[in-house]
Amino acid sequence: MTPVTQVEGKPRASTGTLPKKRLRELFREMLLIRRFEEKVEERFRAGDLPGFLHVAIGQEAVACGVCEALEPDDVIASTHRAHAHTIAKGTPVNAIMAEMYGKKEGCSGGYGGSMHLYDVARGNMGANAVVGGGLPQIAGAALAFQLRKESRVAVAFFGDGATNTGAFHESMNLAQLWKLPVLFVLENNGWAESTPATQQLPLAVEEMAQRAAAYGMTAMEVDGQDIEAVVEATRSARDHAVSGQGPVFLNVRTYRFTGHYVGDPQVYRDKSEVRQLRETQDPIELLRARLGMTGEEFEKVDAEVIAEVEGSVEFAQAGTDPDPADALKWVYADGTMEPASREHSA
Amino acid sequence: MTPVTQVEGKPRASTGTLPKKRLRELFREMLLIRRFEEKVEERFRAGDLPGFLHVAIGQEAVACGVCEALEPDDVIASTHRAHAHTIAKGTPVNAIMAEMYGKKEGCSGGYGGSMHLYDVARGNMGANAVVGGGLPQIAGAALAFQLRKESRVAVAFFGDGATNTGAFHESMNLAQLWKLPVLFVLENNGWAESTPATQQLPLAVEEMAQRAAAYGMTAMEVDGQDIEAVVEATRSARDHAVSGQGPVFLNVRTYRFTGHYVGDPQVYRDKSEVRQLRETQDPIELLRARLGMTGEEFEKVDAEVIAEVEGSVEFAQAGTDPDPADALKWVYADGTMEPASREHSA
Amino acid sequence: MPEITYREAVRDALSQAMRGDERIFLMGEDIAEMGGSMGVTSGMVAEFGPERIRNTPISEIAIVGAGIGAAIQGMLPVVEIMYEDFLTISMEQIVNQAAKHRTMSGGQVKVPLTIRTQGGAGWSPGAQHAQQLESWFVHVPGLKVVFASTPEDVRGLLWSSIYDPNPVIFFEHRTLYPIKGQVPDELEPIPLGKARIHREGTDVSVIATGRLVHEALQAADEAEKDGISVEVVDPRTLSPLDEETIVGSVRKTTRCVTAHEAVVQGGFGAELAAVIQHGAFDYLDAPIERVGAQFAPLAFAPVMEDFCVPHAADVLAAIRRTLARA
Amino acid sequence: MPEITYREAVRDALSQAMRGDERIFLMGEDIAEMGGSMGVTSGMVAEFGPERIRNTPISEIAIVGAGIGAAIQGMLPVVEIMYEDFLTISMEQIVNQAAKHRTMSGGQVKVPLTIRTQGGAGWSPGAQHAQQLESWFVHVPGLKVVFASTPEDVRGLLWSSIYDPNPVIFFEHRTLYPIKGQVPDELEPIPLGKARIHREGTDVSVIATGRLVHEALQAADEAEKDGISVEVVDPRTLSPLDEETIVGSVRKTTRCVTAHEAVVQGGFGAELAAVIQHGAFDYLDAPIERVGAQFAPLAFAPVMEDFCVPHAADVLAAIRRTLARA
Ligand SMILES: Cc1ncc(C[n+]2csc(CCOP(=O)(O)OP(=O)(O)O)c2C)c(N)n1
Ligand SMILES: Cc1ncc(C[n+]2csc(CCOP(=O)(O)OP(=O)(O)O)c2C)c(N)n1
Ligand SMILES: [Mg+2]
Ligand SMILES: [Mg+2]
Repeated sequence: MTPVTQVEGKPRASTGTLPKKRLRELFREMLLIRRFEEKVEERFRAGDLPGFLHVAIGQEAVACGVCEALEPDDVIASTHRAHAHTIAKGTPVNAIMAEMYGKKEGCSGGYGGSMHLYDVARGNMGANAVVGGGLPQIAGAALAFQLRKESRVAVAFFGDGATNTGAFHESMNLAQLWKLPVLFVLENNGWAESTPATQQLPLAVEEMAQRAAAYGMTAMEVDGQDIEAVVEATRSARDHAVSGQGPVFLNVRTYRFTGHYVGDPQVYRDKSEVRQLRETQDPIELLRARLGMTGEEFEKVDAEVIAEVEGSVEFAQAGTDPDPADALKWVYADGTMEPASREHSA
Repeated sequence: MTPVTQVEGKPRASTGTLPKKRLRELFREMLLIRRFEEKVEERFRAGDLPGFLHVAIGQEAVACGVCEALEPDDVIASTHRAHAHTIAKGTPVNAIMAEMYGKKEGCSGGYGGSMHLYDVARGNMGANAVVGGGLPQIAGAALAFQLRKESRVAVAFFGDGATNTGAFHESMNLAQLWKLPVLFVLENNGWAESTPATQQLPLAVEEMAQRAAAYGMTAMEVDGQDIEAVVEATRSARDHAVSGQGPVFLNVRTYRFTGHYVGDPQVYRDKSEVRQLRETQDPIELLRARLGMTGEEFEKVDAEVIAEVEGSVEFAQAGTDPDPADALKWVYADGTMEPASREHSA
Repeated sequence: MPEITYREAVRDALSQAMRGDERIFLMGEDIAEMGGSMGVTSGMVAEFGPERIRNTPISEIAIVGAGIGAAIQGMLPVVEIMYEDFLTISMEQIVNQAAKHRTMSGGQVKVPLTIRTQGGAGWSPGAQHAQQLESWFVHVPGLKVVFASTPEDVRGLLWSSIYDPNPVIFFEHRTLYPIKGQVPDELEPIPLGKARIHREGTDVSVIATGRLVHEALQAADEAEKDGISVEVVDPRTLSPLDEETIVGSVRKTTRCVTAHEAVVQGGFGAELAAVIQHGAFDYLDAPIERVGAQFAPLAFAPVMEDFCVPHAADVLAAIRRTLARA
Repeated sequence: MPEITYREAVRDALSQAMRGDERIFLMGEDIAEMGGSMGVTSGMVAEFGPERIRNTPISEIAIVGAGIGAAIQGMLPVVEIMYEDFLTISMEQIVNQAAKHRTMSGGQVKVPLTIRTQGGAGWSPGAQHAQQLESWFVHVPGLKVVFASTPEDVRGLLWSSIYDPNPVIFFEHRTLYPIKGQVPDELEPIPLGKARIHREGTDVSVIATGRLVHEALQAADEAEKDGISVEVVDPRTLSPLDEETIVGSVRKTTRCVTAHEAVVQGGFGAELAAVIQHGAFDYLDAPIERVGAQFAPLAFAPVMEDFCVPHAADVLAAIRRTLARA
């Protein structure tokens, strides 16, 4: 184990259990997410993309670190800020970009858009445009796993703003009561849209693990800019949860480098705050420093991911528009859930 | 100050700041509530009373103790188990009994019934048949007081079961964020209908003050069978709240001696549990012992309150049935809230 | 054909389905030892154990939401919301989540969740324990809505709802639990989306749901004494609606009354009237009359409650109004 | 007569009312510095301060509930629910509490609360940010329901809603914020419960709300080219409904189309159709046609969204259908 790393005077918690090779792969993934989201911003501003968008620039290490610690069968529910989670859970950027363009090849077939990225086969139960909306369902997924005695966890991503919802409370409460294998991953960026923590949370950002005390739930403090710390915390949380000890609340401190949505003029915060965050808290830069990457090495990876992202735009642009009447295609499922053997003749 | 009283081996927390005379009045009030509710049970079983009913037998000291510590201008919101709160906040039993009988003379004009006792002039903003339903409104009442700089508090009564609702969470959170003058009075009887604490709360009954930790809210532990303890705790909580220091959460341990509703066969708990509670935890007996009341003294008070209760039945039975079409009388308020001076000529 | 109560019929459907299928489990407040506030699940925890008959905290958001999540993960949950008034708490999960996941995901997800609930007036519950809110859900694409009025229907429809691959809001009516009715020896699933003609007639069609089916049948008996022949149709499934049977009935009788216990304004009768006036315009000899509760929160006092809530006499009066037209 | 946008009209009503009345304050998510997600309250925190323009946590239960409590205690709160899709979270407080307190208390309480919200499609928001749910509230006794379609109306109706002694659900339509229209120099309150005849006509009445008022006017222009005279009526207040004006219009024209953006099934058009077929039965020459969204959660891709949501062309087609009947 390497000692706790100090970066910019801030103690970094990770202990370096990940092999360098894997760390480099994760670096690439984080950079891919960054470039993807930058491209999405660009395409949105250019008027290419319908709807509205939220990017997670600055928060990449949370998505990548958490998903790194999961098994393929584990499931997640994401938020309005969904791109990073979705990429980290394994969905190819082509499918995500195509979704942004509203194409059939999109990961939700063009039905969802940025706030409704799904990839059920890869364990992504869907992003949710209702703050807190996915949490009770994650408890339910975990209940299914528990009832069937499967070694799987269900992971809810959500922001600090979401902790103010009734849905958060009821989900935390139920999960702890029934000792469900859930990880509650708080992406604590200190903002809910334009509203700073001080105007929406009765606790300081640093105290947010106290939210878990109301349920007697195990809580962990995690530095969300340090991907190794995130991986390690998530691993031990996962161990805790699958072993029947109940859910874990991860208070992951992180930072939103951008506006709430793409195009947000951020009248509510100082430009200097963002600048300083970018300089001191960039999870990609922090990992790059830790990996001791040379400029050349970085350029190579960067070129690769940029090409991948460009490719996704081409893929999306070449995608197929749905037929208008496809809008009605999935409103109801046909058939029955009755096992064939038990189907009634009636 | 008298030393902490020991009763039945259980430490009682009160320090005896109430004058004996006032204690005797409170004793009478508690007994009045007890006799009132016993009468209600009897009349309901006899088929006199429509609807369904919940009595607070065993919990009288909470209602009486809290309301004793309030000022007349303070407001409360009550629950489905509303008789005790309503009597303690000053509504005459005649008006309550008439309400049970669905009479015009009832405290809600016959519109509400047992679960919707209102007495707005006396600061009772209404009992609520939706668990948790009154809590956000109490926060709102307190906000009105705060905005107008009035020295008033708003008090929410609720059960342990109610702490599992989203409404509870959002109300606690908002109240603490805005430092609203609210007292959150948890009547912690360890049951939600047939469901014991172990099946509905992730915390032990004794740990319930931790619910407040999620908001950084001041919490107090209160022995709800000891009326003096309740009064003292509420007084200091009220001081805290009106002085701008924010809301207080009172974890008041109490016991439900009866079924959840009148007629509940209580298949879910042992008869012996109830017997033992009645023997050791009766707040009326405990106060009687403390007051050193003689049998004669007791009989006298008892006869008085029984007469008052009997009188209320007579009053109710002699009351006026509403006209059927009165049902439509209060659906909408007429007129405008515009101050006369500002009303538009248009 | 055995005779059982509506309550027993619900329990029988649940129990039979659970015996044969490990994916099915129940969640709700006080459904275990107490058997639910209506006694529907009485005794079931003894047979199926507390893992499958799950008491929950008072958390209507989480009850429905957890049902959705478990359904997406391959279970067939049946959740109970004790009173339909409390569906108001679950609306976000029902409307934004359960109903929409399938479309939003482009067909990746099924949500085979059944939400059982009950409500209704007639026992002085006051305004917060007596609403009839079914029409809201008829307005939500992605949901199916069932409201059964007899033991046979409730058993057969509940089975089909449990096994339907879509979220179903399943309404029971409180005052119907004790009523008795014959049911087939073997549980026969009743397909969703098929109305039931309870009684054939030629002069006027009454399209009624829930408790009002029984009031309508009583009104029909009364009307018969005056030589009026009333057809009584229960849609049973409110969404998707069996327009064919309903419109067909009105084309035949040329007159129509809709009847439910919910308040008239914005109620399911509005949708029925809109569909029927469209589908049977050239046949209608009188305006469609709507029977339902008075437009007021339900008052407690029995005299006022009784005034608000519709009865057979109201259905009969509406029948007479339609027939008074040339 | 100055010309202002619908957005400015909302802000003007709020600001003018707040200037003269300390009882009025606003609560909602991001309404202070950011001016709300639609910019409606932009600049107001500078004028009125953060005590009266209150940013809230994401707590739709508490936002509405606190509004109710403050209203009962003598304030005139105006709360904002950012998207009407999130009203699903507040339903319990709105329906069981705000709407019922007055009756349940036997008239002891007034709840002069205004709940402003907005919604609507046309910008690819996906299924959870575009619903039109007004019809639910029309089904709830004790609530008033307003849906304004022009700057003049939104300003005058919002004023009246704030000062109405009852809870008012006040719907704005997202795509209308930028539209401009003339307003009187002085703010003139518009009484709740009065429909507005936007355009007189003799052949067919279109009863439209929200965005569809504008689509209906466009359709009317088109129809005029073919010599069809269309009357366009906006109820503006959905509950209580101005039946007199609406039924009167249809009695005159003998044909009717209802139009809203919400899905047709269970929508407000159903209530309109039920009322109109009843009140104008002897006058109607064709079945009432309902225009509304397709019955599906709103898909994201613009081509699918466009297919789902009704436009002027749909209104025009419905007009032609009613006229095709003998
Ligand atoms: C129930 C609900 N209320 C309001 C919104 C509007 N909204 C979208 S994102 C957001 C802020 C969320 O803050 P947080 O949970 O901290 O997540 P972050 O945006 O910081 O990632 C709000 C208020 C919503 N989508 N859902
Ligand atoms: C939202 C809601 N869900 C369920 C109910 C049914 N119900 C009434 S009282 C009660 C139990 C309440 O328990 P608690 O809050 O502890 O209060 P207690 O009855 O113990 O005083 C339940 C489940 C309700 N009234 N409201
Ligand atoms: Mg945040
Ligand atoms: Mg309790």
